[in-house]
Amino acid sequence: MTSLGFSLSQARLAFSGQWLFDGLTVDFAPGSWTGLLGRSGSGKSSLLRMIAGLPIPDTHDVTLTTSDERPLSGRLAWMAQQDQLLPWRKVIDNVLLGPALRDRPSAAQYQRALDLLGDVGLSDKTQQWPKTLSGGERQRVALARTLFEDAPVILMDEPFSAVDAITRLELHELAARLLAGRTVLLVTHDPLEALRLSDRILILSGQPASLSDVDVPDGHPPRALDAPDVQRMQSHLVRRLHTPHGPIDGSGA
Amino acid sequence: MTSLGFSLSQARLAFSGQWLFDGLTVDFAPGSWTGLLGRSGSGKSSLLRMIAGLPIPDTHDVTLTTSDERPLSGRLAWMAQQDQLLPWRKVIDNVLLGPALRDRPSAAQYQRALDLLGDVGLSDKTQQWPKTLSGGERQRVALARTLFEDAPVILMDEPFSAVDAITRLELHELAARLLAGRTVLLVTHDPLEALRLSDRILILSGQPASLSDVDVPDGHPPRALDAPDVQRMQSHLVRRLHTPHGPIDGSGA
Amino acid sequence: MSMLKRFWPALLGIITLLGLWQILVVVSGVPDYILPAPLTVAQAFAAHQPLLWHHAGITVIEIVAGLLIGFISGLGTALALARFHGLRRTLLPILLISQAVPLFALAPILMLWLGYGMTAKIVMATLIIYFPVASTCYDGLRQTPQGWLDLAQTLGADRRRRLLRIQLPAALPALASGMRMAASAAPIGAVIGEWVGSSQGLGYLMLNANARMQVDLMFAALLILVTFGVALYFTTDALMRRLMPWHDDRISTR
Amino acid sequence: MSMLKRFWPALLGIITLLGLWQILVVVSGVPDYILPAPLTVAQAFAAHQPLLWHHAGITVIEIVAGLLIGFISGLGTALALARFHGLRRTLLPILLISQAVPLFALAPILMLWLGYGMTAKIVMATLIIYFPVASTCYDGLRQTPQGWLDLAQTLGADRRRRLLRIQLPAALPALASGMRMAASAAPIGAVIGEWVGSSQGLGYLMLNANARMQVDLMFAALLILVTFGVALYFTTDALMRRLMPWHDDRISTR
Amino acid sequence: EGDSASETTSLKVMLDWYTNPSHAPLVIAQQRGIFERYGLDVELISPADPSVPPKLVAAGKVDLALSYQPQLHLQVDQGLPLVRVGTLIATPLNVTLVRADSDIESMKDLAGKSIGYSVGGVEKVLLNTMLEHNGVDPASVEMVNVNFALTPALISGKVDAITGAFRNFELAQMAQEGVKGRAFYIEEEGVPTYDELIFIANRDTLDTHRDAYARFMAAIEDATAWIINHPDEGWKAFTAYDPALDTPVNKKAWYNSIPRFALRPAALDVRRYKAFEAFLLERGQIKAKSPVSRLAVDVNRL
Ligand SMILES: Nc1ncnc2c1ncn2[C@@H]1O[C@H](COP(=O)(O)OP(=O)(O)OP(=O)(O)O)[C@@H](O)[C@H]1O
Ligand SMILES: Nc1ncnc2c1ncn2[C@@H]1O[C@H](COP(=O)(O)OP(=O)(O)OP(=O)(O)O)[C@@H](O)[C@H]1O
Ligand SMILES: [Mg+2]
Ligand SMILES: [Mg+2]
Repeated sequence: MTSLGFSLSQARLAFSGQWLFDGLTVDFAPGSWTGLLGRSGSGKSSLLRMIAGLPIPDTHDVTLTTSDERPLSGRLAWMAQQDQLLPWRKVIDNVLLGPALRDRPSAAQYQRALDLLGDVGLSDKTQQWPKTLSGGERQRVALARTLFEDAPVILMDEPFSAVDAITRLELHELAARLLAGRTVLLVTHDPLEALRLSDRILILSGQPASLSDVDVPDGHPPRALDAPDVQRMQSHLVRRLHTPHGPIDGSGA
Repeated sequence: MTSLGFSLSQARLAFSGQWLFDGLTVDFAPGSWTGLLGRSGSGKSSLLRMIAGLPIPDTHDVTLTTSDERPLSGRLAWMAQQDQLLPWRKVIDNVLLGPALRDRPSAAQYQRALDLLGDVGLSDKTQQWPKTLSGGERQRVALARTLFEDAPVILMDEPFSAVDAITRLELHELAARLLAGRTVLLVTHDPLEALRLSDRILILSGQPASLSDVDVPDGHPPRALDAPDVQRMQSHLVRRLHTPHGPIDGSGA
Repeated sequence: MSMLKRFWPALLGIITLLGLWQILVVVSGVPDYILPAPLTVAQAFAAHQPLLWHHAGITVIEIVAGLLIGFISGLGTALALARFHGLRRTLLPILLISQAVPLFALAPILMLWLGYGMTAKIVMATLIIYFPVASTCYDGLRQTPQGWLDLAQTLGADRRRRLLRIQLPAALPALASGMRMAASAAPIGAVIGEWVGSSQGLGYLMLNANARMQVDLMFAALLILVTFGVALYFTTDALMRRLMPWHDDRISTR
Repeated sequence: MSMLKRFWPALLGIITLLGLWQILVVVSGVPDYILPAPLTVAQAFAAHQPLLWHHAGITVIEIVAGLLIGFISGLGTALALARFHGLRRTLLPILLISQAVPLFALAPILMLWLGYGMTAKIVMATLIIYFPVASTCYDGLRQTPQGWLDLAQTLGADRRRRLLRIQLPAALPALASGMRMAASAAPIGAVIGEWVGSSQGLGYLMLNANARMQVDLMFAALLILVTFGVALYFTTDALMRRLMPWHDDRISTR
Repeated sequence: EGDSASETTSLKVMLDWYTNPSHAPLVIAQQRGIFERYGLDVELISPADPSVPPKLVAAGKVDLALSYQPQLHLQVDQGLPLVRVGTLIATPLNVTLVRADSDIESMKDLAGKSIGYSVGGVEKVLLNTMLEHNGVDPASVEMVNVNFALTPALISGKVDAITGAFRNFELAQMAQEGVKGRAFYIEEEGVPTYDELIFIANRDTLDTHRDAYARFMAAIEDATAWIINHPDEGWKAFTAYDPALDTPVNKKAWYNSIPRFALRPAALDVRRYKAFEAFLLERGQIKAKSPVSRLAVDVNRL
């Protein structure tokens, strides 16, 4: 699969007359991982919805172009901030939802779903109902469902927020492995996570918000947590989150 | 208000015949903050439910005693892992849910709810419906509702997981200020958060799980993030999460 | 304006129906005394205006009263069932039985006890509405997400407040569904009441016109009745939406 | 055993009801020809066993057929309404109107087209069941949480699969509520059908007995009918629960 | 005569209401094979609503139906292609009933009372005529539609009188409940006499069926004669038709009905139809006069 890049231009969004952002323009390089940070309520989830082409109740507008000029729809996987598990499908069937909604899961797909559930540490829960899962387990099922899609563009909205630190590190590695070569946009509140996984880090901030770039450590993701680079840059990033408009690194895209 | 301590003994819980934990015994000192960590699915949320006296579908059993020997029920506030906002109540009315369910909110309570919403950074959203909030905003409303209760015992299940790093630090300080003197049990996946806020840190781990203590830094919470102690202990804590059963600090309570 | 908009699809449907009806009559050649053509009915309608409105007025009162009482008692029953558990075990089957009894069978008893005045008809309309409302409300009340019930418990809600402030609002969408349905059935209740014993109202008029083979007049009365039913449905719908400003049922999913 | 358990509360309710009924008759002194005492009815029941079972058999067939057809067509309509938006604007009001028309008025037309055999009665039972099912299912289908629809969209579901694999299962609790209610109304549909034109079935027997003032026999028939209604309710309930193993409606919230 | 018919003709005949002793000749003709003897294969059907049979005859769904003479005038006036081809009961059955223990000694005492009726279309006119005939202002009585529950409404005291009751049936029903009734006969109170139960057929297809209808009337005539000759045996045959008919009330009604059956079912009394039509026209119940030949025929006339 060749990588698929895409870019937004003139993205704007308002709720009840108030501009959340207006005129955002940004380019997502094929096969790159972008970490998106920003204060709670800054519009990260809404931006993901716009890219995914999902309905938004108020004024909004965006021009999306892809590197191969064909539409993005049908070629992206979206992992929402809420896990959105279907209560009437067992864990394995939630992972297989994509094929079930397009056609009918094949035996090979079933096996792949089982493998993915094993990867996220849920091989003993494949036949359970979602209501019997813990919060972190639900999130991992949703992650497995997203990974299953094997789409060239992946939008993930705080995909690791409900799991413990160790599991999180494991999932980072899993995601990095399985999504190598995909264009990934990752919303996260954890600066370390962003530094670990991203080729590029964007901060959404301001009123109306704009996007600004932050330095990332050298080397390829997933980076080791104890790399001195990562530690140093974390405090830098946290400072940037505090004072978003200071022209510390040059302005946004 | 004098602080209220409580202790669990012989807490046990099984789902479909498999013991999650069996014979947990632990003491929560009056006015202390306890951070509870553990792998996803280890039973942290279930333990909180048991303390709160909430229904659990399978075999479970616990003996709860309080420092004043009166029952705990009615004297605790519980913040669930999901925000549980009521869609038919505006933000402010969600915060006022407690008084509305017991009686009828007074003007003073209304003002206090407004103040709390201001404290969590939502003063401009008090009259919105929950469905118009972002994930982090919803969590902050749930937090404000819990803080509003002003209960002597507070159970919080990953209360800051959906907010950005900066907001999280602000909320830490807010919670530490408003909940001073309360007995707080805080489930978290963020080791730093636990180190920052806890008088005591417990790890729930093993099969069936037991609780073990971990060292906490000196000084009173909320501790500064860049205190050398905190940084050092973080890596120690993460290591402990990796190898839970090593007798690094002596065994659990 | 917005009223017009709201009722426009209904109007369209009605017009379609009238068209189909006219075509059916013309094509199938059903005789007038079985199924009169819409135009014939319209003529009868025009010719008998005062008579029709007189009887319609009476039926409207019965319907509206029956609807209100049915709503309130149905909702009350559902709340009582959800609140008191002992009650459920015995009251629910009684309720069920009351629903399974054809009203016609009870009509003579009702008439005997309540006389041939309006009361008996209001009771009939009430009975028709009562069960669907009670049943859907009760179903709705039972299905409150566990998390909200847990929350109510830790917040120290007593059962009554939990019911009224958590379970009831959570059940509103289900309740609205039941109410809408019941509203459109209310006219039938009143009409059955009138058939069984009455000398006024649209039901009586229909019965009488039918006996006299004035089928066009009967259908004119029927038309008014159906219009009530549909109007009640939409009115209830609008009211229930008002009650749930937070709720968007996706009338227009793509 | 578990059957016994399931039906025990219903039995208790029925026994209570019978007790109340007997007391009512004794205390109020209602004459036998209006409301016979349960014992009188039991005697009539015993005396007319073969007659009652003969007619009951016919009615059962009508009820079951009407129920199945009503369920299927109601569900089908709801799915069609949710699937095709143009349809909704016109079909919904037609549906509403069909609900608001008292079946009695249509009876001669139905009889003319379908004869006075079983078909006409099945159609009547179907019509009675059809609307509540269609209406509650449609309401349920409309209220799918937005998040799941979004998910379906990004996963590339076509409308048909989104409807069948997301909206339909999400609507099952609402649907179950409608089905339960409709099931208990089905016997009434069949009986109305029989009243309108038939020489067989419990409805015929009841009207006939009523016309001859054999009120005890009428109530014996009524008893069978009500038993059907209640049994159908619980059967439907059990079936719908089977369909939703993941769903716990909190029958026993504290 | 009929025995010689080599082919049998099928006839669908709809009663006016559930089978009851008023239908005795039909049931007996069926039970005793009299229809067969006349080369007829008759299917008897009961409706629950007396307004349905005329519609089905007019629509050609059934061949013959039982209806009432007053209704026939209204039906023809409304344009239904119906015509009377025979008479089952040749007098009115309609009576106004009060409780014998009430203070209503005559129709005059009905002023200010409530009167129950079952909607048939002409009750008000008939009652008003009777009241006016007795010098009572119709506006002073309250008329209450009690539909199917005439007797209960009267004996339970919900109404002071009922009208539109059948003299062969409701009196027996009252007696069954231990209440004696007092009847005021409609034809004695100013209403022109008429045939209560008549056979109606579709006028448009009458000619093709005339022969079958004539045989049908002959069979009814034979059955009627046999019932009059063998009332007790007749009762047995009647209850054998449907065991549910075997009730004390029906038995009384059976004997009450026997004197009411038309001895010459096919015979037509033109005067009765003219007179009753004139009465309805004068009372504003019909819009226009029709020639008697449009209302009723004698199927045996050449
Ligand atoms: N339907 C709506 N009506 C009004 N305001 C809305 C609506 N939906 C979202 N908003 C507002 O838009 C803002 C951005 O929401 P969004 O969910 O995109 O934030 P976010 O950056 O993802 O925040 P978080 O980190 O808390 O998830 C929020 O302030 C929210 O209140
Ligand atoms: N009703 C149930 N039936 C079966 N298993 C259950 C049920 N409820 C919870 N469990 C299991 O119990 C375990 C503990 O769940 P719990 O929610 O307490 O975990 P947790 O420690 O809070 O995890 P997380 O950090 O992911 O929220 C999980 O593995 C879960 O699958
Ligand atoms: Mg978000
Ligand atoms: Mg948890």
